[in-house]
Amino acid sequence: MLNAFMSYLGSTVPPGNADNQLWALIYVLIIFAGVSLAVVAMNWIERKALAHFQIRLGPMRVGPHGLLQPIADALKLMLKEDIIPAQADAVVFWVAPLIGLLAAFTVYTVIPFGPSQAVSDMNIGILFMLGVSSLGVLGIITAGWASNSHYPLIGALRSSAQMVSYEVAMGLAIVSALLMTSLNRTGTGTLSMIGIVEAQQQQGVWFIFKFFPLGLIAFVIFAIAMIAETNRAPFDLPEAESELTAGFHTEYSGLRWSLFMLGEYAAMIAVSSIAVTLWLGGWMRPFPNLLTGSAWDFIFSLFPGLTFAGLAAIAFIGTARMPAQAYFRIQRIGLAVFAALLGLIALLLLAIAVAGRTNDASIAGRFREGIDYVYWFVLKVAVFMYLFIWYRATWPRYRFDQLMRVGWKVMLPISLGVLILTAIVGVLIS
Amino acid sequence: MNSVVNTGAAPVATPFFFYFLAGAAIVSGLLVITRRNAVHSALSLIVTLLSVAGLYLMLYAPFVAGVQIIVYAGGIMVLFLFVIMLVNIERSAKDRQFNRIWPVGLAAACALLSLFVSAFVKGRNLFPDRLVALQESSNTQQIAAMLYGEAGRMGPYTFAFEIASLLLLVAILGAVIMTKKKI
Amino acid sequence: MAEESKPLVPPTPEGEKKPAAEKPAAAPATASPAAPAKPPAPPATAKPAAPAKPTGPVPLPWTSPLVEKYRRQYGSGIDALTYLGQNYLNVDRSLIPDILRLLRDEEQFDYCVDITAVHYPKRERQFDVVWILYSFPRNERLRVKTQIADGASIPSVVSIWPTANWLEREVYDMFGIQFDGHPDLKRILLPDGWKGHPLRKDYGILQQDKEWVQVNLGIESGQ
Amino acid sequence: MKDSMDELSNGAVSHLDLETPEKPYLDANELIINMGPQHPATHGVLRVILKLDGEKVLGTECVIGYLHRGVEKIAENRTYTMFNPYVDRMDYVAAVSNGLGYCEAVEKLLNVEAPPRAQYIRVVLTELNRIASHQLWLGTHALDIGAMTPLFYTFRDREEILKIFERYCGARLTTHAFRIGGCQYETYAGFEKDVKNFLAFFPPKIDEYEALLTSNRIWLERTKNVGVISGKDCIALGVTGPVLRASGVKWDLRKAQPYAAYSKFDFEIPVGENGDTYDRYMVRMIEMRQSLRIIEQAVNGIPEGPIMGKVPKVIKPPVGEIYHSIEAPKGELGYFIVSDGSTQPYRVRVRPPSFVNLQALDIMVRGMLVADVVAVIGTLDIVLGEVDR
Repeated sequence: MLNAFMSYLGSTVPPGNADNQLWALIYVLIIFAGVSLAVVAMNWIERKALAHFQIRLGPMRVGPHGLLQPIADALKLMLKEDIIPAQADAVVFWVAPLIGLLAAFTVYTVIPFGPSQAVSDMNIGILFMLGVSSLGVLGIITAGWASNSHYPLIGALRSSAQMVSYEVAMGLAIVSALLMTSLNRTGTGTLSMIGIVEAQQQQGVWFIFKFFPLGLIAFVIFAIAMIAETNRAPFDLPEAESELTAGFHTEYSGLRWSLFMLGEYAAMIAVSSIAVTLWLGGWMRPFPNLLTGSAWDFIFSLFPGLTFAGLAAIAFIGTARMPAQAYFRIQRIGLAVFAALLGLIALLLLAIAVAGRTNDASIAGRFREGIDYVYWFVLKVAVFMYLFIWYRATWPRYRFDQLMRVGWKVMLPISLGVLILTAIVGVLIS
Repeated sequence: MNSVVNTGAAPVATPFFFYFLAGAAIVSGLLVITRRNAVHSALSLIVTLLSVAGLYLMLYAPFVAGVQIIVYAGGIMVLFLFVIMLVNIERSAKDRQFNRIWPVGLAAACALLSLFVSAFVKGRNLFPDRLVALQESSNTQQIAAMLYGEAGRMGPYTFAFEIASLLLLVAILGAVIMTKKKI
Repeated sequence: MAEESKPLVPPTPEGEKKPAAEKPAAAPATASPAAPAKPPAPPATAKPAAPAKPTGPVPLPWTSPLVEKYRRQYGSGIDALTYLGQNYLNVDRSLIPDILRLLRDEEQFDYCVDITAVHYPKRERQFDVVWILYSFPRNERLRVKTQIADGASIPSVVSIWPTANWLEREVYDMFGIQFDGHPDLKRILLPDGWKGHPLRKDYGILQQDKEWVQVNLGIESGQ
Repeated sequence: MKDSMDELSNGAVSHLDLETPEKPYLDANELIINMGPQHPATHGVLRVILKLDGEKVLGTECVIGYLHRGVEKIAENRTYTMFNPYVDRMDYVAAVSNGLGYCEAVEKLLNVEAPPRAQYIRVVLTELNRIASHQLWLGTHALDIGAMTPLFYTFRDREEILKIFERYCGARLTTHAFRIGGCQYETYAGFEKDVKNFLAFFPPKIDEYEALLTSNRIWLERTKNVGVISGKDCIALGVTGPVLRASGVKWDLRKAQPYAAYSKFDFEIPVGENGDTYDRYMVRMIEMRQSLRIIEQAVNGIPEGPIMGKVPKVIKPPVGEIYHSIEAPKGELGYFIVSDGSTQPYRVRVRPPSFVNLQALDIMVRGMLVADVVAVIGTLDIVLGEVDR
């Protein structure tokens, strides 16, 4: 059994395409758990980062520096009374959060964390992702309608108009990136997510820098549209707190509400992954074509371990800086254990990097390679996640007509122009 | 139905998925026309469209499946729901869904069914016995060749495609003129 | 008219003493004798002292071109006084809409600061209605007062100063004074079903409170 | 509701330019939305009934009174001194201003004046309070428009003012800082130093707020041409304070009819041009800076002397009535006090700026969007404690 798995680790095709449904299923579970964990972590990071933007501490009570806060939140949400309003359409009310959640998680089946670290390499990967993520809006609409209340209804109307509008600009920006994949000898591009990253590798440039500044503009359009798609500030009109109390999920509480949140954060990670895949070279480490050779490979493979070592160091410093009072003793111990855990992970990663430095065919080598891919991918996605928080702390909210105007009158023409220019430049060059 | 020849991956439980998707499409299709609540009908229609998209996938037409999801389930149905949500559901739910011309509708449905059956029976030898194994990776390209042509030649549907897009443009302009008093 | 209202406007100590004296009499009548003994106590002690010191500044007659002009026009219906440097007109009720409109249109009193009322239950015309006006061009304040009887109505000035809308509603809410021609005269601060008008001097707070707790909480008294 | 609005738009207020939004072309049902009294952006327990066409506001009706405590009735059952703390509870974010208005009104009725030292201390504290009030307004206003962070910045800096209040009189919010005839307390040792520290501390903080908002594109789009009201309409509706000044009327009671020691200080009245939300924002931001100017002059010139004027132990004004108003952070705050010669006021009428300003909400949001309603409620800077009293 172990050997079977290990053989798949070394396989060059994604699990779904590797003729082994069991392995694909396990992979799906791993990704599901990983994304859920990422959402939980994101929850904590957002609260802490937002708090620090706003000169406050954020959660500090549950666990050292509030580390256990997400768990406490999850428990609270699960134990809360599940309320379905009397006048609501119960079935639709019940289904709505699931639609959003399913749509957000289904996208992950095509996201490549590495050349073979994906559930499947679908031929129409990016198209599939666009389609599925466009289904997410159905969850919001049905939630807003089923609540049978005015605020959710207005929130739902806003979100459907918003998502449909921004999908257009988003799609055009994606197409201009897809055009770039066809700049090869055969002249055929690809819709496959893995193919897109490999095209960037072949052309030796991230698409964000391709045909400068065309790639950059397309990327910026996508980066704006993806905030609108995930209903985050400054485009968080569907749930605009100060206007619509909570928008489409005003009537939701407890577990159902947390499903919406889970879906929202999962969608955030998903769209960030798409941006990374399309423009930022996906799983590739910086300069894979320039800084070649096993020495460079080794240096870059140290990064995951060093990152965790850095995190462990921060945690240790935090432990040392805790007030030396009896009240904080448990928190101190907890933070120290957490730091030690991070340190252990760092050691493990470094050990793998060192063990796998020579032989790429060995198990350690495969592990090292896989960790490398996932690390760089996650790092790039994490930058986007941080940006999401930063935007939220900085900007006021757009008004609905302004949002529409930006979507249709600014983003759409620009993305169309970029698409046409990209096509022209591409034809001229090839 | 397990007649699909495959080059790369071996699909799992193909008959199961076929019957599952077909059943889902039929049941939800029936729900579309029987539900009194328009939103429920629309949601059922979305299930139908998704099931059909699944069937396209089984026919090795992933591009069509993807477009089906994006355009119909994601785009058009959202707009449908958008409109339906504003309709007074309570009133429309009370209206009789099957009005007096239902015999005409039934007759039309029967005629259509018999047309399908006769086409299937008479043209039996026109349908391939088994699906030709399509190169999955070239599916998208083949569609492009059909629609836009290849290597300087017009494809068989280029003209129709362009005409259709012109028609849509006219529809867009019409919608703008209808809703805006002054442009 | 003027002779009748004149003694009422700068309320004489005698006239003023009565409401104060009336209060302790009214409260025990409405509330239980034991509980409300305290609140009315201070006025009871203050009462003998009040008439003993009728000193202090007295409202003086006030003349100005403005007053002369309107007095010529309307005769004795207008009484102009000044107290502590603040001018006010005491106007007969029948002249109210005209005077106020002229004050805005001719004298540039373009800003109606406030509308309020004062209740003197012992008087024949129980209510003083007060308009506090201000003129931006003249940087000058002016109060216009009139006296009306309980149940009598008074013309609304919403058409003169739109700001009067809510202010008149509040006066109606608190005193029960009707404003004729007000677009939407209903209670503003108190709930629609409220009984009585609280700023009238004969409004029993304790009585009202007791009734409320008896009906809504089912207890004898909340005090 | 409909009747009242029709009345408003026809004849009754003919000189007010009340434009009725054009009828929707497609037949759409009007949506009635009940905003409040439990709503994150209504600054308390304001309830606004919105009549919407889609997102467009066709009309509003304010339902107020949820916080009504009968302050005016309470006054009739308390002595003049006993009533003094109650006024702090009206506009609870500008308690010092409330107290100043009340004390000055009673002093006027008594025909006494507070000694110069008290006057200066009053000015310092009142202007500090104006800054605190504007800070609270800025934070909540920005939060309503979706910018979370300024709220925390303003609260951090407001803390410095509240600390001064706390050291001066022991209370942070409902200060009860003044007495009839002067000040409640002599300044504590280091009062002047604290105030001067604040004078040095605060200007960079205003710059910080402005860096976040003033030239922020989204902020500009959300506030420019939103909730426009002309100076004429402001006057007709009795709107005062920064809202009036942002509409181009240069009128500030501190200059027009100076009270306390304001005539001795040199400061400017900021005036806007368009009367939109952005102008009101700018006017208040400049007002904070001007308040700093006043505080600086006042704190440097606090004279020596007593802090209490010659006021009898038992306050018993002669029979008469008085109206006195001051420029509170939100507009003209007036007290109309009728005395019957006893120790209790016969009638105290408060002319609350928030109450009168709130009336302008309807014409400011007609034809705008739901999001603008929130912005306009924020920009009017109402405190429900004062609206409902």
